[in-house]
Amino acid sequence: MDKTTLTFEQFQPLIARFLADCQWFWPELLLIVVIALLLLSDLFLPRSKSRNLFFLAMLGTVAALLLVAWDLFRQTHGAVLPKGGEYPFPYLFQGMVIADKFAYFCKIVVLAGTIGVIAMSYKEKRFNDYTMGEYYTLLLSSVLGMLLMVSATDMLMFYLAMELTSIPSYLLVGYHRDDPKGLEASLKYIIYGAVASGIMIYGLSWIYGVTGSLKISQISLGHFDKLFSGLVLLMVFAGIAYKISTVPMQFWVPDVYEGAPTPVTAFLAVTSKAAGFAFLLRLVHALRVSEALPASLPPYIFAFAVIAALTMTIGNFMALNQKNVKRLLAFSAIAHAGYLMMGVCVFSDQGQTATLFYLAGYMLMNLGAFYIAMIVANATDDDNLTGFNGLGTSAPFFAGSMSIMLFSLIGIPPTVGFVGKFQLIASVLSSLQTVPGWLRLSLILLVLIAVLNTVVSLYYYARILKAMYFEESKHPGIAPSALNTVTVFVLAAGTLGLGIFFNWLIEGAKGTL
Amino acid sequence: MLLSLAIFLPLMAALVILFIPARYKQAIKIVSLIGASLCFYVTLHVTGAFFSREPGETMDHFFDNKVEMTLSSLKVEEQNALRPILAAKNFAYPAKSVTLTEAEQKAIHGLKLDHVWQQLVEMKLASGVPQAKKMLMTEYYEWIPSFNIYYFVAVDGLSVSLVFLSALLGMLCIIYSWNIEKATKGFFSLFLLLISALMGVFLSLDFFLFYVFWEVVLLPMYFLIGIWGGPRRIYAAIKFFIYTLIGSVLMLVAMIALYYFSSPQTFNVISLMSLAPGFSHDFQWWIFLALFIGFAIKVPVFPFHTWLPDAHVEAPTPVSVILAGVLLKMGGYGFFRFNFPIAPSASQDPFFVWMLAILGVINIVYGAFCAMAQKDFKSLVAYSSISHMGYILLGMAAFTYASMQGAVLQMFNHGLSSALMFLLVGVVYERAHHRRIDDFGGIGLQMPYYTGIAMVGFFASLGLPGLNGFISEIMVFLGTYQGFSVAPNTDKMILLYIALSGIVLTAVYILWTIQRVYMGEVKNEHYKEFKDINAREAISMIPIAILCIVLGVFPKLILDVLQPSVDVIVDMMKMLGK
Amino acid sequence: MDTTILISSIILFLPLVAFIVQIHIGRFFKREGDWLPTSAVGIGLLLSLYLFATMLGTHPTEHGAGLKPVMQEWEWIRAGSGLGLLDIRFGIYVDNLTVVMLVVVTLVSFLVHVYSMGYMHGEERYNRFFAYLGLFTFSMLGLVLSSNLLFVYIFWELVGVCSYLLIGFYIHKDSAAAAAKKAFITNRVGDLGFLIGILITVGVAGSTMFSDVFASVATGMWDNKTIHLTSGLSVSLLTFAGLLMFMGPMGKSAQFPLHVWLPDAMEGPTPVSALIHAATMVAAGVYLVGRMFPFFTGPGFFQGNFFDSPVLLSIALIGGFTAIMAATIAVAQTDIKKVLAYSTVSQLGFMMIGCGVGTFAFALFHLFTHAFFKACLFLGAGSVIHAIHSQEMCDMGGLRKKMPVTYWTFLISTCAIAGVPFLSGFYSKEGILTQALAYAFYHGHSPQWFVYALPFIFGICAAAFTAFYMFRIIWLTFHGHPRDEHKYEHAHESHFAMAMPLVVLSFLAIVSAGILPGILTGKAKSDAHEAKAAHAVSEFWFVNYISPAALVESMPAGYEWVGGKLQPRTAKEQNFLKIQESKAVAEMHHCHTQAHLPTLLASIFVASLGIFLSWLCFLGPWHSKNLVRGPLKAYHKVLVNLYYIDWFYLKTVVALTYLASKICGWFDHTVVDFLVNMWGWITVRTSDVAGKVDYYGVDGTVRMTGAVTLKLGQKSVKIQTGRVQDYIALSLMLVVLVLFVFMLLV
Amino acid sequence: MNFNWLTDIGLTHYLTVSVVIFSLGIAVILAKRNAIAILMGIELLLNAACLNFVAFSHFGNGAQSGQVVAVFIIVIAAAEAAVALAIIVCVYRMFNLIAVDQIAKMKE
Repeated sequence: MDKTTLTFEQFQPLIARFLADCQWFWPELLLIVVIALLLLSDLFLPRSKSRNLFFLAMLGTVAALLLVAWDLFRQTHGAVLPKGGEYPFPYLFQGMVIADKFAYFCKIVVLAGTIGVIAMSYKEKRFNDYTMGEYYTLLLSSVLGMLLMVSATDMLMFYLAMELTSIPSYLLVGYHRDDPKGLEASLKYIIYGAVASGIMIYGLSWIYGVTGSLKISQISLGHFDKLFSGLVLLMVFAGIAYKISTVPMQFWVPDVYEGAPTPVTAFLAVTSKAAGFAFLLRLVHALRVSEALPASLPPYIFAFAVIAALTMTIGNFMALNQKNVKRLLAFSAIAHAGYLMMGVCVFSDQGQTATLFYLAGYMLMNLGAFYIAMIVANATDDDNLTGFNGLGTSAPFFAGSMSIMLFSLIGIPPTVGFVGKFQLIASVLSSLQTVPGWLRLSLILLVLIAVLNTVVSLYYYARILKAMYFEESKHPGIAPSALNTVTVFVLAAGTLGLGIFFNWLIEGAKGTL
Repeated sequence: MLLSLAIFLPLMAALVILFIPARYKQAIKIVSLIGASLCFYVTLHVTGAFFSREPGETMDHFFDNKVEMTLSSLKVEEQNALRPILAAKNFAYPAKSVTLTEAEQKAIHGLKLDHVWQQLVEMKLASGVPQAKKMLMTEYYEWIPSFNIYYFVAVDGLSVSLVFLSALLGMLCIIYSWNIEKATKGFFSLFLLLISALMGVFLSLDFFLFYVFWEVVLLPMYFLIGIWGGPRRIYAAIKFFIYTLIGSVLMLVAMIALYYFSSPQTFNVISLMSLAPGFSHDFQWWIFLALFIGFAIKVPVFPFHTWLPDAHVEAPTPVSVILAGVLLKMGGYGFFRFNFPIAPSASQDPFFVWMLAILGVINIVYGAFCAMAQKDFKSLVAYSSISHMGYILLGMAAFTYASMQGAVLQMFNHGLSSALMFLLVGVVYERAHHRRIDDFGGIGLQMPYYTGIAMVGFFASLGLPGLNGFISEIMVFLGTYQGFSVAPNTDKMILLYIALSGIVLTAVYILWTIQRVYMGEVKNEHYKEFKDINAREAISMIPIAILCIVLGVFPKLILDVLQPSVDVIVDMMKMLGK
Repeated sequence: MDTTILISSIILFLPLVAFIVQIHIGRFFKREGDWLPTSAVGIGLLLSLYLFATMLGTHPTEHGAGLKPVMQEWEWIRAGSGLGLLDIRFGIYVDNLTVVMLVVVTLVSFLVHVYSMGYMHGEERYNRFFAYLGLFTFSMLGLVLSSNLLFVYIFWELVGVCSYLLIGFYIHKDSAAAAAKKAFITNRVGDLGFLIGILITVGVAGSTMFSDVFASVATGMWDNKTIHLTSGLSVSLLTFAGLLMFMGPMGKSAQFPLHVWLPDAMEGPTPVSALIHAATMVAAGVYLVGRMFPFFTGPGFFQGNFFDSPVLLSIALIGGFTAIMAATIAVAQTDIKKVLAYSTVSQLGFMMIGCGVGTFAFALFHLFTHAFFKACLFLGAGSVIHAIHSQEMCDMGGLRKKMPVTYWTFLISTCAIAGVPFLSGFYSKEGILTQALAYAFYHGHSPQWFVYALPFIFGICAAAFTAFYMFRIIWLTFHGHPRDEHKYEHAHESHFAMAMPLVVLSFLAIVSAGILPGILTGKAKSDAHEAKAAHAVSEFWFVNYISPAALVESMPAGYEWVGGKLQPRTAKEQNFLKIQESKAVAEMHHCHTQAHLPTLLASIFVASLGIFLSWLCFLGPWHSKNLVRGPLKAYHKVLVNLYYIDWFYLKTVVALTYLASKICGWFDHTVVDFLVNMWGWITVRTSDVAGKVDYYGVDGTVRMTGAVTLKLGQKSVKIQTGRVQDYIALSLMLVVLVLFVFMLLV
Repeated sequence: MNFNWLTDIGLTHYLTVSVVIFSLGIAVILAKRNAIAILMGIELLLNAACLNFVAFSHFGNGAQSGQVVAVFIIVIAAAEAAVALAIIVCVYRMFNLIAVDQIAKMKE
């Protein structure tokens, strides 16, 4: 077994390259430091003070976000780039991780979402009697996992990143130890998640076996038997689908979203979905670029289109009769995953920019919706829709911003939701010209299904509007708090503003191609 | 600058109102009145341009200068790269498509001038279109370059009448709703938002901008009906919302398909008109159908009309005045601005001509019969609106100068007469707090001055000569007869005769209502002490009544405004027809 | 601006100004502003009399006596250009016929204004009544003066609305409201036909001007155009348009199928009945037939042959049948105003016979004379009603001594209408009957000669019945012993304001045809010889001025667009508007002279028979034997129920419309209301109950789609069982499903 | 040269064994009611994947990275097991039963 053993000389350039690569890894490193600090501080701080660990966590995330922005700025303005090693610059650490514009865009989205989630966690009433140290540690480690997942170009790295994201979130879901719903949710979540990642890694093993390497760019299953390549890719997709909650693996979503504390639900709904879609987009891009598959793309397009259609329809129809607000927003999250899948399924650059744009927009509006749902739940201790009754009169600001969020979720023009959905439909319609005949019909059908789902979705979103504005009932009113008002204002202004001046975001998303 | 002012003035007033604390009700009302009247004042200026000798720069000059300006702002070598290519292309009216050869593509891409080229082509195409010669006060700013979306706003005869109508009715409704006490701040800000969205719909010429304003109209209406409405208001509000949303999502798909299938991909409606003949017939067919359904729901055409009676019965009076007066015209306006110019060969397709004619006749006759069967005063007026909108469809099916102009005039006239009728119903509702027609009686004696105006309102909608309803009806009939006596569609003449029976049916249900409400014995004592209309109601009703009479006696006033822009649509179609 | 045009526009717009001022601030003037409209119409009357005098005074040229027609036009609606041009112009056209009609309208309207000052004194909405009268006069004058068929239609409808307002004046009376509605809707049905006629004419002639319409008939634009209604039957377009256009006059002048509104219109105050149902509104129909006579006759008109047009034949038959039917009904009525109403319908039938058989001149002459004595009758009846406060003849009786002035004026007018010789009614009715008999002789040899004889037969019988029921009124109201003592004491002669019009009208009833022709004809004959007038000069002044030739020949050429401005068309020689002599004219002249004597004798005999019979039944020996209960019971019952026509309409047309509206209302509410009714909580709860299929049926397709969607939503949520293992199983199943789909396609 | 299935253990044998283990894992997860049994099933899945990686890295032309992945999988399996057991303990303390199909209060 004469596998080459590396001599020190050969080893030295690798270390140099490794150290150079670390220059581009600051946000993640900073997070690791913050996580460590959080763990340590938890030991010293008394239970009552653990709440203000919030500031440390928030500081860390904001710093990470700034670092990402700084890296992006540096990269485009002639910073010294690490050389040597078989993988050119954007690939760091032997091609495991990449630091291209796509990764930076997604990192910004993930980190921005996390800032919102952290703000929510600070205000969540039920966290008052829990030590928050572990909470923030788990949260930030999960975020670290997402940052890696977003920039992973190696299937192994993706698997590790997914596990690093999932495992802390299992615990986060069950953080309220004395809440039966929470525990039940986390039990289901861990079992379901473990099975999904098990299936995925099994699929990956087959891909590794057949192609010899786990690098995404080398995945080419074109010349294999159709059944085998279809099954293997589907098993891998099963793992990703669990993360982004589309059709085959979306059954866990309602129970976990309802059971988990609201900040964690928001975290799962927004950031982990964004990371999942980011990797799926990268995978789809790799499949499209590697010449092995382009000839046989249409069946994949059709398969993803079917998945998109099924996800949308199931999400919207199941949401029709929901009483619990979080469960309703869970199904709406599934539905939105369906809309996002529409962008992915066309395998085109236009599709990718549309999906990224919608991810950013979705983060804003969904975070806002969950935030206000949490505030209302805190004020009225009633998780159901009836909690919203009479909000219009008692808290007009929050009711107004909730309406903006809901209109954006439905896809009514002046909001970012509409612009996102407009681009998704545009990407599907623009791909009509380059697609064979039989597929053109099914894509038109997909667009019609999406359009009809918008109308169906109007019904259950409008039920919240009905509760807020048309029901005459005594609403206790919401305790004024600076953080709440500021965050909700930022989110609402973002949703509305992006609805009108969204050209810069499109350019940003286009830049990631 | 005038048009943007007209659109955003009410919006600014709405924002100002948001900052006034809710308890200063009077201040809120005054601010909203100022906002609405300012907007009306600006609209008067805009309409004035159409009557003055030198109406100002038309759109084709505007675009020619803009093309020169953008070209001169480029660097020299870019200019002499672009000018020859620009000169080579053909931008005359039915310029089916403008494509670049491989070499030109590379050259432009090399100089990173793609976006500028796209803008130049769009402007050249737009200035070639005959309709551009009739458009005034053009404003053209870049909004979203990556999707070639521009803030493109202009006005011509067709839109100025509807803009004037919405500004006038907006102001009058604000005066009329002076006594709204429930959440006045919310009511007035939503109402002003509604007015500015309506102005936007009628003035915008970029499909995306039009669609944004089209949907923005939906939001305030949902809340206005839902919060301040009658007993079944929630049902009516959601029904209205869902109906219109179905229509507008179909429009969204059509809009995007148009964007991707037009060769220099554009949302600019005017340049789409120039590219429209290039689309294949069945593509135009599907686009026409999608747009038709979207607009038909708003007009309301027969199968999609069931939201209108519910929305009207439940909406508060000022809202249902705006709903009947202006919102129904958005659909009609859409046909003239989008359906015909952008899908020309599909609009001559016998299937659609038959469909328009038949649906128009059904609207007239079925609407009249349903109106007869109504117990509620407001739903009777709602069904009469459905019946009157049938004339517009008939006019469009005939597609002659007179019938098209009659249809456009019918939109304006029906706006006035139905707004007046709803105000009348509102006045009676405020006193009697119910709208069951059979329980009224003998109001004529109690409130003579009110009954006088009511007579003008009801007889205007009856189509009595000397009032505005008659002018548009007679033009539609004359035009349709001319249209249907020509070879291809002579067998539609029977439809015209059935439609003509409409004038008798309208007379029946209106006179029957007048008899039951205004004439006869006073049924219950409570009505004895009804006071006649007070200042607030009078101010909001009398201008409309005067307009009805003036336009009835002297229609030249508005026909000179409408004629150039409606005739140009028909000429464009005829030019393509050959 | 020509002087006659200026004068006529003043006559036209004065009442309109009076209406506008009166309606707004009338009640603040003294005597509630009744003097304003009256003076406006008075000035109008004076100006019309001035025009009338100029007409009579003009020297008869070879074109014919009377004014030289003048026209002035202004632009109203322009749409489109080139082939699709629609150009409607408002215009005033004045010729002999217009001047005569101006006089009739303004005179009667003025007298009614004066009369209603007295009659309506103390009424609640007094000023508003005078405002409506002003508007009515304006629209009537507009109708007569306009040069454009469409504007005739516009003023036609305005007159309809004024009659609606006036009939419904007693706003608190339910019956008045119903009558007003009935009048307007029946008129509207007539107008529908008129409108379709106009549409067809515009389609063929290209414009609505009278000159262009007649030109199109003359130059043969209508010749080969036919319209095939059902598979077999195809009718010439001109006849079809003519019949449709005649529907307008049928509605307005209450001819047979559309006459049901006139008796109910008696709900309005009596001056209104007099104004509307004696002189003016009903005359509009006859005026239109007169004005459009060349159109109704067709191309034959320009060869002088007015006797072969199917349209005119049907006009004559309808007119005849209306005359006889209305006359018979009048016999059985007890309400004095109802009798007069039916007598008007019958007299209008007469005029239609006149037009139908070809002498529209005598028809208009009869209109002219009828206006006066019928107005006098109505106003007389009004003063009787005003005196004894009841319209039923059974309350009256023996009022002769109490109300001498009313009695004598009433008697004169009754003789005039009954056709007693040497009174105006006799001459005009006799003229029509002679022409009807001549028409019968002219078509004597054709196979269906009986059909052509019908107008004359109807005419004679109607004349008989007219005499009978008119004198019945005289006997029942003025003679015999008073049936109601209380009312008899109370009766008194009406004061001057009401009596003066009666006297004037009765004087005109005598003079308007009888003596006048004697004076004028003499002069007319001499002038004619001097000017070698080609047309036969008849002894009646009226006929010289209103002849077919005068109607058409010197019609001005109208206006045209020259460089965006309206200029009068250069009067190039319009030879096609001349009436060439032809064989038919000579033949008819022969029949006419042949028919002259027999009709004279027949009409005198018939009139006296009618008078004698009515004396016999109501004052003479048969007075006691109440015939009504006895042998004539069945006929009486039929007549009282107005031949059950009203009942028939109620059962068919009205019931059908009501039923149709009920069906549409239900259909709309349940079946078509198919919006996605997701909001219906009720549907969610009840839809759970299996087997509720009927509920969906009733609930309408909308609510069903709504309910189905909700049901779907409910059922699909059930797969979230809450157990993790089910989730994993389902997921794996879905993975396999997607794989299967993927395999299926590739 | 004859290739005797029984004697020459090749790549296919490992793959068949891993497929068998994988399907057993799935069967256990779906069949057992006890949460801990399900955990065992999950472990089986991960081990099957591990086996595959090692087999491919040995027989396949790939570099030794297969075994590196196997090590990672083992580590992650351990982490997952730890967290799962922690949650199961809490669940037991709350519901004092860990029959997965009974802990299902949150449904439709």
